[in-house]
Amino acid sequence: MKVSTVRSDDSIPVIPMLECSGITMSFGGIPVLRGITFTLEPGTVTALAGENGAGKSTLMKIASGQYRPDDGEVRVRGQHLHSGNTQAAYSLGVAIVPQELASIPELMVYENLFIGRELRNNFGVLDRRSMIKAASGYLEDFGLDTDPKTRMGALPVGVRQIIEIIKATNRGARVLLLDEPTSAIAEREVARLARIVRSLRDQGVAILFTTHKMEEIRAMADRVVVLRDGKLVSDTPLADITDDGIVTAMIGRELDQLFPDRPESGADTVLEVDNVVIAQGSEPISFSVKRGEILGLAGLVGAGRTELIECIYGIRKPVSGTVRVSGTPLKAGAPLSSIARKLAIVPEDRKGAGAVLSLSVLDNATLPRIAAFSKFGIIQGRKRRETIGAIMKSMRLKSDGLDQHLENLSGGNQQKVVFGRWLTGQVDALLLDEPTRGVDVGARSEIYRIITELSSAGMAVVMASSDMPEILSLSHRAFVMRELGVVGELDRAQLDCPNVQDTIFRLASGQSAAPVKDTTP
Amino acid sequence: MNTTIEEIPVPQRRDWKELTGGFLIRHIMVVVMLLIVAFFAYRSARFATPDNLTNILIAAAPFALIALGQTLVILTGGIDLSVGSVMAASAMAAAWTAKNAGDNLMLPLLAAVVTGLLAGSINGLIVSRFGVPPFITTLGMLTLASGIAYVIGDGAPINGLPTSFGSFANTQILGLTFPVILMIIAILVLAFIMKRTNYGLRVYAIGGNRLAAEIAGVRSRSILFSVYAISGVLAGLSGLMLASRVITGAPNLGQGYELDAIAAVVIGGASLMGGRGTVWGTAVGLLLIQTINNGLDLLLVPAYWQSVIKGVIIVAAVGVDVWAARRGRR
Amino acid sequence: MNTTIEEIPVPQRRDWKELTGGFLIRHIMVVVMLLIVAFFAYRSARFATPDNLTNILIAAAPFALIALGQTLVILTGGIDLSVGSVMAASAMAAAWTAKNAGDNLMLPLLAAVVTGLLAGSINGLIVSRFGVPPFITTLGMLTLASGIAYVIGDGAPINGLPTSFGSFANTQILGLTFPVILMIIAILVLAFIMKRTNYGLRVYAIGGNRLAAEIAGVRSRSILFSVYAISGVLAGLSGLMLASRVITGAPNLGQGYELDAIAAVVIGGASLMGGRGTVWGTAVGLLLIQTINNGLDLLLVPAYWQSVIKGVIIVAAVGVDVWAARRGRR
Amino acid sequence: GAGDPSAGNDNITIGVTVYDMSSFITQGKEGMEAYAKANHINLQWNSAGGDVSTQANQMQQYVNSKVNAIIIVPVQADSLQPQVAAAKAAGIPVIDVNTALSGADLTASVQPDDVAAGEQEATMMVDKLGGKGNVVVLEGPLGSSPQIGRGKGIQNVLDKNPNIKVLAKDTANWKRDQAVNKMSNWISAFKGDINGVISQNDDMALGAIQALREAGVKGTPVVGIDGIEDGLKAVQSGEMIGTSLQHGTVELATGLAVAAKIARGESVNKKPVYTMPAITAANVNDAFKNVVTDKDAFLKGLPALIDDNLKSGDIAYEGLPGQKK
Ligand SMILES: Nc1ncnc2c1ncn2[C@@H]1O[C@H](COP(=O)(O)OP(=O)(O)OP(=O)(O)O)[C@@H](O)[C@H]1O
Ligand SMILES: Nc1ncnc2c1ncn2[C@@H]1O[C@H](COP(=O)(O)OP(=O)(O)OP(=O)(O)O)[C@@H](O)[C@H]1O
Ligand SMILES: [Mg+2]
Ligand SMILES: [Mg+2]
Repeated sequence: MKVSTVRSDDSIPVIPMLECSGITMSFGGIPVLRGITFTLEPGTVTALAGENGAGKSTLMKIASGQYRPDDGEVRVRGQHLHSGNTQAAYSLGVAIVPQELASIPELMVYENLFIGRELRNNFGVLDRRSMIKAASGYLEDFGLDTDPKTRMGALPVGVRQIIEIIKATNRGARVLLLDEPTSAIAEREVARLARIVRSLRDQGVAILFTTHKMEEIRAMADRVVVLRDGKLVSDTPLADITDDGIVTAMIGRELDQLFPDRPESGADTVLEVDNVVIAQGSEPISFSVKRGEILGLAGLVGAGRTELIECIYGIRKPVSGTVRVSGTPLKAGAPLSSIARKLAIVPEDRKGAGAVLSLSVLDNATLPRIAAFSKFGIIQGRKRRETIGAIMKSMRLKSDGLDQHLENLSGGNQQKVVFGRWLTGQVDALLLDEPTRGVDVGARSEIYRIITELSSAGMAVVMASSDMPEILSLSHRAFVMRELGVVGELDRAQLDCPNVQDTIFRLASGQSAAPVKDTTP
Repeated sequence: MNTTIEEIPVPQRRDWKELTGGFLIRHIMVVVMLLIVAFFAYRSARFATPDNLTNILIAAAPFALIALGQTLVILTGGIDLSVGSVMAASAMAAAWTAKNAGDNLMLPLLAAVVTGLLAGSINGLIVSRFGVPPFITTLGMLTLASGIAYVIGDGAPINGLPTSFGSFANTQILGLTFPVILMIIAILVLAFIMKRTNYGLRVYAIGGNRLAAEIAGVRSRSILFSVYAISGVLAGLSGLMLASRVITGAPNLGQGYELDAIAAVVIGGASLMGGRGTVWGTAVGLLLIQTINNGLDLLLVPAYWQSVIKGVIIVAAVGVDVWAARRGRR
Repeated sequence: MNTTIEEIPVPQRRDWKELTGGFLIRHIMVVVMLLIVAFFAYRSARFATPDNLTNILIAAAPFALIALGQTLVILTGGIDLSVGSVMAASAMAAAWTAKNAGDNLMLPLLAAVVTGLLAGSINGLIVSRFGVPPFITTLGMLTLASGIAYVIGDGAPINGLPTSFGSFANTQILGLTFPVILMIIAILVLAFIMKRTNYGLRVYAIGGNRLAAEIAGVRSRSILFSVYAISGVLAGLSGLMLASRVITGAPNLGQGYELDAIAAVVIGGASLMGGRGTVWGTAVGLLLIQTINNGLDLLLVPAYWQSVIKGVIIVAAVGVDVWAARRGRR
Repeated sequence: GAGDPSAGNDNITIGVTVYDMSSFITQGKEGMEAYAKANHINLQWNSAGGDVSTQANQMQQYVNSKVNAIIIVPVQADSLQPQVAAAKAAGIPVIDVNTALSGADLTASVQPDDVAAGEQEATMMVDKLGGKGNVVVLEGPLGSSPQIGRGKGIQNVLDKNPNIKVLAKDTANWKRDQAVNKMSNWISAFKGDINGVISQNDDMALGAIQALREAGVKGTPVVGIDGIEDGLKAVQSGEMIGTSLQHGTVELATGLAVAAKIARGESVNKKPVYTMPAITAANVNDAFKNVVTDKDAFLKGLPALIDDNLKSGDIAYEGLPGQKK
């Protein structure tokens, strides 16, 4: 183990970077963490695994001083962390990338990167030029050509997440907490993150990260800590545990199969996209999706998948073109009419566009089809409780009941609500944008099961995803997007090809017009 | 009811102490209110008499109407600073009509409601269509409506109104004056609407996250428009009640009421960011403020000391509420 | 207000024509301001005279100080409703001291600054430590400070001040009176601080996302505290200037100034959600308001018609700004 | 009027509700307290903070607590009819003081003659200008009863003097800081054309003086009304040509005296009028003594003065040169 910055002569034991002992925490009387004890040694990478709602984020918030635990103590490099004090944690060298991104939308990218440790010139005045220069360097290291003087809020979530990672990793932190750092970014960036994590580890930083993806745990961690229902159920070196072993520890049972079998797609066309031009100067897009068909959309960050989905649903007005559902054209910019045409959407930005966090599970789930639960504008309480209760149960929602506010739900469970609220009525075409972002394996297999069930019941699905296995395993057909246009189409046979990932990547990055058609086995 | 969902962590045994403590903490503002009532009752024999309680209700009524409208506006994440001036403009419009229409009572009523509706609709239109921030829109309306109030009276109050003009506010039904009854009805109706109807849910949704609500099919513009219109109409009625109670049309009537109305809503637990708050909370908030006003008057506390005390109580009450909310969360 | 569907950005290329149009559009408030100036200059020959411009500056000065403090507070996502009352309390404290301290000028100055600082610090403490919403905290302080102002004068204005008390506001330096100089210095210093120091950047950061700032090691509590304290001190100075100009201590001085100050900040392009706005914007906003006040007076528009016109102009100006911001974004 | 029939010097309770706290009211309160102490009166005091409906609440409270009489200094000239009726129904006399409560059926009224005061100040100005010149007029809050009364008085005089031209007229809400800005702007608008300033109160007059000083304009005559400390000083220094003394101490104490006598069933003039004495350089020093320097002594003699005045009929008498008993 590399412990470059800590004295490691034999007489003095290595001081752990972070020690959590007996951390107990409950919200409104309901325990979320029950006596968690573990330590992070310098120069190690630990994965924190667990189902949605297992308490991972809560634990990280405690370790970074955001929450005060009911019981237990956090020590950073041997020093007691005064809980409930983020500044104390920061000055002890703890940095965190929270799950709900902590970017400052009104500030520019470089200001975000340097906030709290601004560069100043000899007169104590901000040295913006140096900050911009340094920021460009950081961004380049990550392969981003974003101008550091862009307003943070104008960037897509994926880019923002990368910038958050850059921010946290460039502060000389000794303890780095990454709460689902990869939920919004694609594989290329994940690989870069892995590289950076390794180099920080080599400098003696202790890193704790959460993810719902087994490959990432394998790629980055030395050790894995598993939480289940607020208890620490496993703490082992990665080498001593198998993927299945981790999953079993997480969900307390064995997971049979992540991706269900794909049903056959039907014959009649449901959704037609006719010459839709997303923005001035971009290529028109046309395609149609049949009943029971799942169309995957792949691409790098900023390729325009989100825009396309928004144009179809009517959140965004395309420059030109029409969208038809079962032959009837949709009115652009009017989600209500899309809903009436039995269109449904699960947006990419859960917090910003998907959920109303201040409302309860019940209310969120009622919102899109409220008319179905009311008479003369008055909500029929019992009917709605029963319907939504059943749906949430089928989605295995983990909550304190239907009246719990969404903001108190773990991220993955929020996603289930945003998904499940459409199941209260018939849906002809379902638009999914990163449908399993932040969702644990157990729930993910649920969501996959629901997607395939719904499609086999005749629903057309368009699914944008940065999760390659998701695209490859679920779709009947996939498009690769780049610069707001479709640059390639892969049919099922091509998706089964062993080098398909490479093909998609090359299409998406515009490296070459690789011959797609002749890869048929 | 079938609310049980698999895997709900069964709440740990709660003992009685915790339960009652939890209840008190969750309704801390009611507790604060009761403490204040107890204090006044102890200090002044006059306080806890039926007459005086009626007084509190009568004083609360015009104020309640605007605080209720304000609640809806604040739930959408907006604010309506214009209510005080709209009261004045409506009162002047009603008074002008009463003066010129003689004993016909429908016309002044109509004049007040239409004035309020007009002002509210303009607010609503500007906020929902043109996206001007509510603070500025209604600050503009505050200035404008107050100007209009003077314009109606040509710079002066409208005097010499027929006594019949007093019947809006001074008619008694079942021992309660009409404004008090209107207040009770308004509270009940709005509480029902906000809790049990589509409309109510949509208002909360817009305030919580407008984009998400729109994507879920809420027509945010119409809803936004409507809350300002409702606030305007209620301000119109409130202005009429106030003017009728004292049978005069004063262009400076209701001045500064907006801040007290907003305070009532926030004391009642609403968030100025929108999405959070209840009609009942507002009712408690406004009774709290009116009780303090009344009690301090009864104790003959000089006006300026009243200000000092009121300022401290408002902050302290909300402070206690914030503290309780934090405690309650864990 | 939070995002709506219409505000979802559309990716687009920009050409040169758009860029120059973009400049005007980005500074639309300056354009509005110039149009208003042109209108008044056209209608009244007296408007564009040096004397009258000095008038505008003198009237703007006390108002500028509180609008500047308000800018900082609003940048953090807060609001300071108490500035008007704090002005009054500070003015009364200064007047009381001047009356009792004779010709010593340091003592009244100290009294005003300390009163402002105290009030601001209490606001800051309650907001930053106890997490009471700024609206309520400063509404409480509004009520309290206004009470205190009356308490100091025992319910009445303080008359009979020594003439020397007038020297704060009436001393001329380089042909400008002291408040005007103070205003210019305050604008320059604060613009520098907000743009060029890490304190400024951190104020923006807290307003943009407090949690994010805290995680990055920003001491959000101290900074929050400081903006209210600064706002308080500036209100104290402003109150002193106002009282000194007319050599009297009036407990209702500055009443309602808070709304005009907030309007100036918002007209200047700041968002009440925090994180967005500039000192220069505020300067433009307050000159806009003062120019309107002055111009309408010159045209002898009666006070109540002034209200009507001012209300419309404020909303229209911000409406144009919102429209320009939307256009500029796409 | 009705009242407690048990006459004599038994303790009685009188409820007072005033529109707001101002220097006038504060002065008046001292006078009332002095009179109350000398006459076994228990004073209950509330201020409405400028809000009619608060004043209605306070009226209601006094009725509920069955005081022996109610004195009201109204927020709004024509208002509170139902509340006065309620008091009457409960047998409680209501007396309006300082500002008129027209329209209501009152037991008694102690009012200043605002029209006469307006005429008085306008006459001072006309005389000073020799019947010819341009003036500006600073008014109180539009629609307040002093604003209406004084405005009417000013207008009466100006109507008779067609060579006096009103260049501008607007409200500065009784406030010095508003008046200074308004006046500055008027000076800008009319440059050297303003020959005189008629202000409906002293505070605004003092604001105007400041604006004139800032503009470097000298010798423009200014008149006011009220005789507050700074106003009297300005008369002493010649910055104001004159004012009219509305001595709160005297006026409000007289109101209390009338209320007490009615409550005790004694006979008293129920509509005495307070005619403000003109204050000019000639008598300003004496006025200054009563109002400021010798205030304590004046308060000591006040109860006797009030009772004397009520008998003689001139309730504004306080022994100034030019006043006759
Ligand atoms: N502020 C809060 N109030 C009440 N309950 C909360 C709050 N925050 C979290 N919880 C609850 O605590 C539990 C743990 O949440 P946490 O966010 O730590 O889960 P997680 O392991 O990070 O899940 P995910 O993988 O979905 O991010 C959840 O059941 C959640 O509902
Ligand atoms: N690095 C970047 N810097 C600046 N703007 C970017 C950057 N990357 C993307 N964008 C902008 O964001 C827009 C769309 O991003 P968006 O995230 O919606 O696309 P996407 O294909 O859905 O990608 P993903 O879903 O993987 O985030 C693009 O049109 C582009 O203008
Ligand atoms: Mg989490
Ligand atoms: Mg996307």
